[in-house]
Amino acid sequence: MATTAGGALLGLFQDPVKVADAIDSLREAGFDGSTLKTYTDTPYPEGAFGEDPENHRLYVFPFMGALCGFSVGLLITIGTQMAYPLVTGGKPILSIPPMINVMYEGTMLGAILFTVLGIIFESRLPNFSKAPYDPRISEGYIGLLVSRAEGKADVAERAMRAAGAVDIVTQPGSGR
Amino acid sequence: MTETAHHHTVHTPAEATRDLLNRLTVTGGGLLAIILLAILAVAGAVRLILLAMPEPEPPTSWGYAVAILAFLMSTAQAAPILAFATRLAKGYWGIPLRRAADLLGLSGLVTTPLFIIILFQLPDFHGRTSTWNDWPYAPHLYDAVAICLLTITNLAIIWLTSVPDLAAARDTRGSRLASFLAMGWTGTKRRWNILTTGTILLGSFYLMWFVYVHMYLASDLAMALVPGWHSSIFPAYHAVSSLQAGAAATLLTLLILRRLAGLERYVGVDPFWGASKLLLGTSLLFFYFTWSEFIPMWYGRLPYEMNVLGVLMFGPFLPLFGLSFVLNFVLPFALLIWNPIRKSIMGPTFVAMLILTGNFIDRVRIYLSSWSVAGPVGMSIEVWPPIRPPALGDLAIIVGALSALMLLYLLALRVVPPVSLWEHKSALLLTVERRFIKTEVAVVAKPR
Amino acid sequence: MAEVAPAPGTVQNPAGEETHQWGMVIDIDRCTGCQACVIACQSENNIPINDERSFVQHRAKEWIRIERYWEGTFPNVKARFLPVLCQHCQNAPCEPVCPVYAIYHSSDGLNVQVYNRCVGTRYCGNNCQWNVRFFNFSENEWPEPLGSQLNPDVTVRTKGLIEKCTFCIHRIQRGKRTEKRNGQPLRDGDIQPACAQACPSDAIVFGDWKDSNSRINRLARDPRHYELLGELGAEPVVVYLKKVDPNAVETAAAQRH
Amino acid sequence: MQERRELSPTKINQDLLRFAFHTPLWFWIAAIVLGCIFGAGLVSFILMLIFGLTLLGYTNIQLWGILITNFVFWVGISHAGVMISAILRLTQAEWRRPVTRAAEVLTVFALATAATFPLIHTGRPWRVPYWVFPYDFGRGIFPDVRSALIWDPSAIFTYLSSSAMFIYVALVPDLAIARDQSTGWRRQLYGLLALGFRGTARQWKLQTIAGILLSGLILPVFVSVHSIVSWDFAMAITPGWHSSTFPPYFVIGAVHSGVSAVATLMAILRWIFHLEDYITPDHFDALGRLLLVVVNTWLFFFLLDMVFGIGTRDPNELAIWELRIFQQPFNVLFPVFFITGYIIPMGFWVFKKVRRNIKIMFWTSLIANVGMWLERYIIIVPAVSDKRPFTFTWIPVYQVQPIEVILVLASFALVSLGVLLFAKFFPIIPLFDIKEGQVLKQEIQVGRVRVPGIIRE
Repeated sequence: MATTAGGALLGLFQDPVKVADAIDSLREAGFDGSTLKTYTDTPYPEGAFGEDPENHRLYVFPFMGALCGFSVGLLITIGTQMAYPLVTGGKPILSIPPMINVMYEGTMLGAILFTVLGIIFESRLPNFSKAPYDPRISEGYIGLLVSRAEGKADVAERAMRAAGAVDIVTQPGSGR
Repeated sequence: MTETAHHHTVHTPAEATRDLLNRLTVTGGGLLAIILLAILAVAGAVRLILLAMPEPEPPTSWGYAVAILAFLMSTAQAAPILAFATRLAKGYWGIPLRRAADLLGLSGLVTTPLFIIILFQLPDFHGRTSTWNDWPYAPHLYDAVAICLLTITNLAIIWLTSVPDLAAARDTRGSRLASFLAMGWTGTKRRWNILTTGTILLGSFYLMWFVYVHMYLASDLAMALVPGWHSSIFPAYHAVSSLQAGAAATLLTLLILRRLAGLERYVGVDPFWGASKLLLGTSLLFFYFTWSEFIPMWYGRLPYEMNVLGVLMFGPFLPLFGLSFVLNFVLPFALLIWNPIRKSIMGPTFVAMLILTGNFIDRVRIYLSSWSVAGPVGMSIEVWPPIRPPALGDLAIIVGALSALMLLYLLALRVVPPVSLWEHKSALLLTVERRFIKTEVAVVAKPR
Repeated sequence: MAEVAPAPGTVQNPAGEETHQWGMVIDIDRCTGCQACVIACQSENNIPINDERSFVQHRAKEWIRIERYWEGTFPNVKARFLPVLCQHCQNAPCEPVCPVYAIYHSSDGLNVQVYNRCVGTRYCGNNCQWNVRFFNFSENEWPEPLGSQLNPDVTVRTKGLIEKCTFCIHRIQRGKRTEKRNGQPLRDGDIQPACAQACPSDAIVFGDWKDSNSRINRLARDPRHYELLGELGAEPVVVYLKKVDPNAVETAAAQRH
Repeated sequence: MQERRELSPTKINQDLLRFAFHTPLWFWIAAIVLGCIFGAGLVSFILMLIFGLTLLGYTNIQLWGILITNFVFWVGISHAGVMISAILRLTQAEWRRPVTRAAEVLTVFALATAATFPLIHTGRPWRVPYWVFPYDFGRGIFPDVRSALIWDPSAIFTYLSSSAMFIYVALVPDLAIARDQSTGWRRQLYGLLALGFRGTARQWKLQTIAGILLSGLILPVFVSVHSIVSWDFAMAITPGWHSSTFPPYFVIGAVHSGVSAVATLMAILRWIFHLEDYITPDHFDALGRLLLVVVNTWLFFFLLDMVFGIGTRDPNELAIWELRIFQQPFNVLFPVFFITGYIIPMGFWVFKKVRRNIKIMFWTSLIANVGMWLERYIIIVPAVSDKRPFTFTWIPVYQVQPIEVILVLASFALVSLGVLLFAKFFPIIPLFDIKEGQVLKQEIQVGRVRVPGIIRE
């Protein structure tokens, strides 16, 4: 049967256990774990389908962000006080305690901003891919995407149907 | 599906009962320790009486005695609140540390007499700005009553939460004392309900008395003695830093029990992991409250408040302030933001030791300084008092108080098991590891 | 600070060491409460006329005002008067709370309000314990022909900003200019704000704390000296001299028994 | 402790996306009414621009009043979001699932509304840029970081942008669901916003971590915001304001009013969107128990502030407290505030029956917020109306002008309108979170009874 350019096809399941079985049999059929992706409409406990473990470097981002935010805060607070050296209330020209308040906010803003960017980046978004997709996934169906299946498409399809796929989608998704 | 008990403890309730109850026998080393501690405690008590009885010495010589009092009240006597919190939140992770924390409350038996003695060393309150506007018998009567209630409440908690274990001891080992204390307990449904509700009620009472006592410990034994010091956040700071130190004290005790009493099967990494999050949060709160006290004074530049800053933070006591700031906030924060450190047994315990040290230094800073200026009454302090190094007598009191606490603890461990047996069993019932599709997950059930 | 005079050193001057530290001494004993200073200030500094409505609304603007206190009970009742104006504190509470540097402490010890920069958060007004800062709730207007007698040296403030006593800074500036032009230093009393100039009983004296034998320094050595709300540690540069109570001894004795 | 309901994903989609796809008549009516009230506020702001602040009831020493009170009130409400979602996420409280997003949305709109008040409250709003940003390098005119009014915008900006980003991150999966369920321009819009999210294992893993991590990061911001707001007052040496306990006192008060506001909001959502299956009495029970802890902590700090304020025996401080409690008009407001702010909530919420009765919870939480609004008024207004004893400043009557009332009402309208519009275009209840709860729920057999349990990672 005709598969998409990427040679990807998507199996739709209703029972999570069957997805796990499908992944097993696909592995036996010689599909590398990295080519198998599950689509769900809600998080399942990690490794529930026996998929490959995902590792990420999200924890680096907040620290980078905090560093940037802190230095920006430092620059602004020191800069404004130094560039316009006026005495107010007999306080020193470079008053540390007020700076700490502002720098704190800067640090936290940087950390959070970078974390959000990190989340989007690490989840590989935005990604308007043309790989097969089916709206039914948002209704509780579980999709199993087999990518790079050129030539072995029918093998994959048979494996998934055997495992209990209710449907196989091959036409490319709309991207969005 | 296969079900196995969670909590690193692959054993049946019956095993746990037998195992834990067999630890209630006195060993040789234990006896030796008890005798040694008793001697030290008596020495401390003698020194204290000498200091108080013949002709009371001036307040300035009481700084360290007050400091150790505040230290015990902020660490050991704060621990039961941790147990209460985990009971209130139905947090299973806290079960292994509840008994250890509750027993630390026995320090009330040490602090109560100490507190009352010290109350009568207070200089005349007339002309000082205290929250008691010359009430009759203030503050002595009310503070004394409050701390007595605190201690009694804790004893009640210890008794109530150990009744089922005592009953078990009665049934399995036929211990006389246990059977007397168990008061004929049998685990009927009604009694279990009373037990659980009563524990929560007593816990909330304990929290209330704790906050009240610390409010007046801070205001009568410290703030009232320093002219111009009325920062309304200080009592809250005192209570919060005490919660931090209380959690720390619990962890340290828990580790020692784990090692000495061989509780590896019962005390896993969970209590340390869970409590480490509390330590992290409270160390942030430590900074928050310190900062909130400092910055209005610094900003307002009112002469008498600058004076207070000088006496407490930036005068001769700066080293102590800086040290406690590092030990109570900087290091705990820097260490505990890392999950690998949090999710270990040694990591949180190490941080706990830092915090305990820091808390002691902090209490010395607060009370030594404020009792050193206790003399003159007026809006201004001519000279910021210097740090007085502890004399031998002070050390005797400090060591005596600590060893008295340990003594009580050891004695208590002869009567009740170091881990709350019945709560441990309930956890065995309600947490299981289960197979979910392809992976092992922990399932936690919380009865309504 | 020294006995009375605020030590100039307490304020760092980025603009370098200043030769002047302006200040004022007000002798309550001499004050008759005649309000001449108030009127002089009003006309000198283009302060709008306070009509009845503005008083009712508590929005009257008096850069210098006469506080009046009644002592004793009728019939033997005494009136005490206390002229209050901006104290130009060296640790002014109003200064650091301004988010836009609209208030700063000038190098010659003045608490300067920069009308251009003021956005009108009014925090300074909240934090001034002497209540000498005034907010322009609406545009200032003068009934004709008073509009044509406005002082050209002083700006007319628009609505929505805070204004206050400047120690007649325009006169100080003029004095400095003449000092520069003539080359010889100012003599004590060359510069006089409107209130001091107008005071018939010479109760208000303006001068330079740096000039050790200026009149204010001499007057301030008087044991009667005190600072208004001095306990706040704001270090005002305005020094008051207590009222002499002719029958203080009797009252003291009365209090003792 | 969740009531167990079997909800199929399809049903969840239909229930929670219905309002986003279909527009009932009442929406138009509500939107127009709220819009009109907001318009009135806009008009009165323009009047203030033209005639100056003479339209307000302020006096020469009563320089701050209702508008600042309202600012503090809304900042307080804005603490609902993080309180609920962050703390409950960190403690893995199961009942958080339907509550979080509504709370966060309330945060954002309340905070945005709050932020407008100091600006329209200034004498010359058109010069506000001088205040908030160091932009005028040419003339070297910068904000003065020594002022608490600079810490304030920085904190609010941080909090506002953080919680907005937080909402978006947690919204992406639901946008994906909405994309799949919708057609036409909606599909295009949601598809664009969803960034092509498809729910791979990796994406879900990061989504889960994001919830925890961002919560942990926003919590310190959340505490700092209201502390800094409180320092707007505590930094002043004005008696009654210069109190070091203000930061925690304000924060816990904010949590009190914020969580009460969430309870009110949940009740409203439940009624107008018929979410009986999602927002159950259990949630109000849990909210009520949380509020019990909060309200008593609040009482502790309130007493600290009062006891140690009076304990100073400083005559001016005492005068302020006397004014706050015994003098006109506060001798009326103070009891009202304490009864509505503490006694009524405490008295009602201790009873489980009441906590599980949604009507009563709605009204009591509303009343609690009346009390908290008055609390701010009583903290802020008296302190400046009698700062120091001068004859010039005998306590002036602060007559609240209609325009101030209109502005306050407009602020309420603005927040409600914002939440309503958000709910119109996006799911206000997180679908994927509800579905996760359905997936993770388990049971443990103990003897005869099956105890409801949940999977914990």
